[in-house]
Amino acid sequence: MSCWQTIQDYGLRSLGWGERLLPRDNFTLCDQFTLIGSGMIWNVYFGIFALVSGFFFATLVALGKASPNPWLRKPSEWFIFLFRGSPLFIQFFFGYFFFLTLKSHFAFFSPFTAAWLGALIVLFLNTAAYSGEIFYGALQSIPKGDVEAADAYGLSGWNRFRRVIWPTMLRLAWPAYTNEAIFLFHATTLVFFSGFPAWQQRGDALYYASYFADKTFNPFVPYPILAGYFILLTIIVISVFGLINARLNRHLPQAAKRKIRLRPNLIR
Amino acid sequence: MFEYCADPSQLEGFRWLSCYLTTGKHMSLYWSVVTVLTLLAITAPVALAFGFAGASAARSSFFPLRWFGKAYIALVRGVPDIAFFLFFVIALDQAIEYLRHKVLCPDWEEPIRQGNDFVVCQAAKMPLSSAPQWVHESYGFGIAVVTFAIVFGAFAANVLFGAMRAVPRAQLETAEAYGMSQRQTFWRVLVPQMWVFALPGLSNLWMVLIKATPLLFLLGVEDIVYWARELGGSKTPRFTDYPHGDWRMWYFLALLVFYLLFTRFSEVVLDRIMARLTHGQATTGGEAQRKAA
Amino acid sequence: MNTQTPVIQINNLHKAYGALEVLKGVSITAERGHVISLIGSSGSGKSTLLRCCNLLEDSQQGEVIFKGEPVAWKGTGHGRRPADAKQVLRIRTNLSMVFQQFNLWAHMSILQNVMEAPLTVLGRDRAEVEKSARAYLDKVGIGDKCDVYPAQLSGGQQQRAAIARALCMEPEALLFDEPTSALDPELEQEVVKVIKDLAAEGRTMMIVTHDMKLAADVSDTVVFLHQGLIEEQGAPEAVFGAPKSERLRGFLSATQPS
Amino acid sequence: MNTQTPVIQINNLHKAYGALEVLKGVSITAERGHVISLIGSSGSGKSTLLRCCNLLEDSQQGEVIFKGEPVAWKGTGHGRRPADAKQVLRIRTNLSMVFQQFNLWAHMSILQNVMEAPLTVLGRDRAEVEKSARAYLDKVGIGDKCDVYPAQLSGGQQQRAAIARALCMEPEALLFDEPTSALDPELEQEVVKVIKDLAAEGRTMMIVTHDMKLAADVSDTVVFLHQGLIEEQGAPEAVFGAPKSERLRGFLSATQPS
Amino acid sequence: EGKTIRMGTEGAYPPYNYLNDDGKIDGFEIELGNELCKRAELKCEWVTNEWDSIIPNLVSSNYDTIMAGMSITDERDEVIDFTQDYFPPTASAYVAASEGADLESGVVAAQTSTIQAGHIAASGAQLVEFATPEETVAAVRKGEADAVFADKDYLAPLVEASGGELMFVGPDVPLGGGIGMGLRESDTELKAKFDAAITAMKADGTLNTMLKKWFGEETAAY
Ligand SMILES: Nc1ncnc2c1ncn2[C@@H]1O[C@H](COP(=O)(O)OP(=O)(O)OP(=O)(O)O)[C@@H](O)[C@H]1O
Ligand SMILES: Nc1ncnc2c1ncn2[C@@H]1O[C@H](COP(=O)(O)OP(=O)(O)OP(=O)(O)O)[C@@H](O)[C@H]1O
Ligand SMILES: [Mg+2]
Ligand SMILES: [Mg+2]
Repeated sequence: MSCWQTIQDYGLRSLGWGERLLPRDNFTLCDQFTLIGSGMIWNVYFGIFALVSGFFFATLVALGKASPNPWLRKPSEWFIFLFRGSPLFIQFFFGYFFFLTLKSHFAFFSPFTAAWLGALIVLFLNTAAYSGEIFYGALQSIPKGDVEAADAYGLSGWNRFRRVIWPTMLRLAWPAYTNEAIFLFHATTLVFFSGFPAWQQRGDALYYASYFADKTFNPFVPYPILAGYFILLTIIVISVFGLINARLNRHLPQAAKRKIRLRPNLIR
Repeated sequence: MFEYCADPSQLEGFRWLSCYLTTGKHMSLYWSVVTVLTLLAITAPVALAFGFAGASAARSSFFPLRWFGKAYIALVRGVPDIAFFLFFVIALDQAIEYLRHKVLCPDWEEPIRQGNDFVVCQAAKMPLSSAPQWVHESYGFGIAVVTFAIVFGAFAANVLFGAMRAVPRAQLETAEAYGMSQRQTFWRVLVPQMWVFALPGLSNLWMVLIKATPLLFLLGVEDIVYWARELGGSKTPRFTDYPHGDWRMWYFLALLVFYLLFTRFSEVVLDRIMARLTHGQATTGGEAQRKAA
Repeated sequence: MNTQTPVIQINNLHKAYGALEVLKGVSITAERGHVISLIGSSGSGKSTLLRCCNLLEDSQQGEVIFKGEPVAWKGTGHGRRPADAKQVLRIRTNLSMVFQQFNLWAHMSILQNVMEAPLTVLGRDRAEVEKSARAYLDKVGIGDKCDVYPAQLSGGQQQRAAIARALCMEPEALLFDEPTSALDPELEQEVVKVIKDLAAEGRTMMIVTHDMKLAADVSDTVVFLHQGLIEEQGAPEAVFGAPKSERLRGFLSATQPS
Repeated sequence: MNTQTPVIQINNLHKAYGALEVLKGVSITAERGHVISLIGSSGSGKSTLLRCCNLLEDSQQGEVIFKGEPVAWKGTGHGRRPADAKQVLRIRTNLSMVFQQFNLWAHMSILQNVMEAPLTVLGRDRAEVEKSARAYLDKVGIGDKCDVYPAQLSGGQQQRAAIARALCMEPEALLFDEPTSALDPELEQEVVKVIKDLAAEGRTMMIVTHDMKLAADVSDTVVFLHQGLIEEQGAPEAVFGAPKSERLRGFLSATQPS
Repeated sequence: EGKTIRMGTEGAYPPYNYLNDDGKIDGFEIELGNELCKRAELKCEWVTNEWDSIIPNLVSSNYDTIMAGMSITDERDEVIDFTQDYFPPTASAYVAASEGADLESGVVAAQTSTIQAGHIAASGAQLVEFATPEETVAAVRKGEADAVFADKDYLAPLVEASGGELMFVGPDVPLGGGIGMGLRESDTELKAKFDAAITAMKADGTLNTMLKKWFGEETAAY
């Protein structure tokens, strides 16, 4: 069977398209690359959606935590504390359990026990809490002159936030936030590893990698392939974040900027 | 544990619970808490040191060193910790034994790789197979520390690298203008000022590190989650004196409480450090501190 | 508005940083269209006074009255804060400040810095604001630096950008904290002209300065602050010509050509 | 040292930020114990020139010679950098700078700021350094602010701390970038006195200033910088008394009392 | 020769191997393994290792044998060696919460990447995989799955203890060969020793006694 054929058969296997049965013997490198790659679709899906939705929620939570109003502050603090304070797999466990219970009472919640929605929600809350704390930390290190000038010019509420605080906050938070984004993508491997059930062998990259490791008893092929895919994904994440970072820092003096450009993006 | 525990099936309520919670297996659970805390206590400084070295290397003006630092940060950060743990530990272990083999058994004829097998001479085994169990466990623990430190060191390096860049140019420039050497500027101005920018990122990393301890069992260290899962699973009367249904829920709740308490404790400590660092600084945080005072 | 009502009025203001008492009961009245200069030695509390005026600092005692409307407070002593956020906003919108350290927003270009507040706070039309922003930047002589970031400007250019930013708000009153400290004498003359124009338009100004010539040139009233108290105030001719207090005489003697 | 060798000598220096040419061939010579004032309008490149002097900025062309020892370069044009890091260090150790924006180290108390360089760069004895640091802080009048952080100081106090920091290095030459911009006239007189004392001790100084009186008071040579070129230089009496260039006359006219 | 044989096991698969109340490793294979070592005159020591990496750790010599309820399959035999089986070929079985469970096209739970999971994937039923066997049974209890498909010996005590809530449905399915002890392919000497010991235990009936003790009277024997 040619590799192209394998790709056609298994390229979208993680979504349920293509061959119904996974390869069972004579595993080729092509099999492994294709299936693990197919599993990456789920990692990317979970990562992107949780990241984007989590970003907005994190901003709200960070503002809540920085707010002098206890009605906003307390819930935000507790939210961050709860989700930052517990391991993700416990969150998956309770999340799954919670959705299962809901489902037995309201039919509306049926999709929530499936990974695509249930795990996404857990990941969303998790990343919102972590990013929220990062943003909160950044809020605390904004140069006071910037905020003062905004105050003095009567910038208030939304405008003060959007025009002065937010950009500076993002700029300061960005390196840590990049880390968080990477962690999030890595955390998506936990979804099927210890959390939500995989239906009809539709799993993520780690699911297929461990499938192969289990079948070939050789961890040195599938896991490095998985690692390779993730390094690729991480490099993409880092470069996208790096572009944003460059934009956030575009006001830095020319000299510093030139130095930044000499550094390949992947290290940020 | 207690004398009345001889026949648990006759016990009820508190007495039953007191016997149940003091079985040898539960003792292992409690012991694993110590293991996990020890691991964290050792890993954190080691990872920070790795991070510091990585960040400094990535800033170095010496090309190969810079390249190495950047490759370390980029590659290790790219791999999910689970995937890393699933193959790296075995690889690391084999690498160590391979080196020892080369040194200790120079006149060994048989190949090291025999088909699928990786076989080194007895003297090169790490630890020796005749070593007592605790040596094996400590070795496993040590490997776990190193692996964790390598992984989290890469993230720490990234945070520190970013923090070093966040220090305003003018501050470094001034140091240079006063004739401080690169080295002095680095240690006297850059590093002290960097912490305030690095701390939020490092705190976050610490939180992630705490939450990564459940992966320890992948490294052969039996951690709290391993025991909670083991103890919480339903038990039939055939294999235990304390049969029960699926109690994972309760064990996980206990874990949750443990992690939350530990997090809270960490936060208090980190907040203190942060408060000290922001004291008197021209930032929102410093300003809030002043106004609150 | 009743022209008789002072635009800014400060009564018996007390302000301390922790244990350090900086203002110990200061009262100042600024009528519409008047220019008040604050002079005094370094560390005497001039910047602090300006910052209290637009409520960037909380004060512990005393009144701040803007156009007849006293600031409402809640709490007392070190816990005293403005009670009504809306009121604070309203006051600040009518009161622009040029900071001693300029405080330009580092992440915005100069033009954006100037346009920001008129656009977002006053909600003025973008095209119109841009036109007037460019005009003000031209007026202070940095029209060619519209698109660079603050970090790429020289000290004096930054200061002028900060002035343009304040002017572009076209506020009722302006607070200048050493607006010419980084400017050469030529530009200083420009600023003097601008201030006089503004006063003629009926805008009220409070100016902190170390430059006695500037104070003499532009002000209706000169206030000499010493150790947190007003040591002397009056028309510039009186204050500079015939200083009554010993301390002020000492202070001024330094300005005579040696 | 041969007293005839100038301490700082700059030959035909060219410096551009990207496409913006800031210095277009500037030559200055500062003899030992001499005070040179740089005047010129805002943005004319004065700060840049000072920064080139102690090699904080790379220049594209021309020589910087410190005590007869020319800076060694590698590369050309925009790629030109000092070749010898040791040499750069040696020069900077003998050359202290007061920045226009003060640039106090934010994480250190004032006393630490002042003691830092003598301790780490010169490796002097801690007790002795502390004594002289306190003395310098007293001299500039902020001896009571030893233990606070820069952010808690007024503008003028920060500037004085920056001056104390430069003095405590007891360097051969000093570069002052508008050292009195945030100071009141009294303190300015203090600074004038300090500068004169330093010159009497044989220290060389380059001072950027907008204050013509300061320039006239302290300098041996006044240099008028205009659009990246030296338009005129000479003794203060000559430059201020009988300016030759049209441009300088215009510039100076602004300083006459109106 | 003074060498300690390190015996790898999982410790989470009663009655083959599990941790008893004292937290010590216990079970059929432990008792058997200790007996075998005695007969082969070897010094043995037990090591627990999680299932996923149990074979890779064997081949990289972190322990010397595997006794972890591991069925002898062709795939495994390619990578490691097995002794003769010490447990006859096992059956897998379905357990459901009601008699009428649909095993052909319904939802069947199995543990991730086990032979049972492979079997269901190939059948027409909808496979749903959980990370631990615990969860597969829980899924049936919660109604997430119609049935669970697993090793019969694992399920039997659970069915017994459930008080009628769970029941075996459908026919048993023979999967895999018997269970044997895994060894490195290069370790032929050790393999011979254990093989001999197993043969001896089979011959004198001690193995059968042990099987009956752990798996009940009606279990298959030699
Ligand atoms: N980092 C930079 N990037 C680009 N342009 C710069 C940078 N720094 C300064 N410039 C430009 O170089 C010119 C000279 O600046 P410089 O700071 O030397 O002026 P200056 O003579 O000190 O003025 P001032 O009296 O206002 O401080 C200015 O036009 C300024 O905009
Ligand atoms: N954030 C702060 N915390 C503590 N003390 C402060 C703070 N800001 C200012 N001070 C102190 O308050 C006093 C008055 O400061 P202020 O800035 O009002 O002085 P100023 O009159 O503007 O002086 P200058 O002319 O030097 O700018 C000074 O002694 C200063 O040290
Ligand atoms: Mg001030
Ligand atoms: Mg300048």
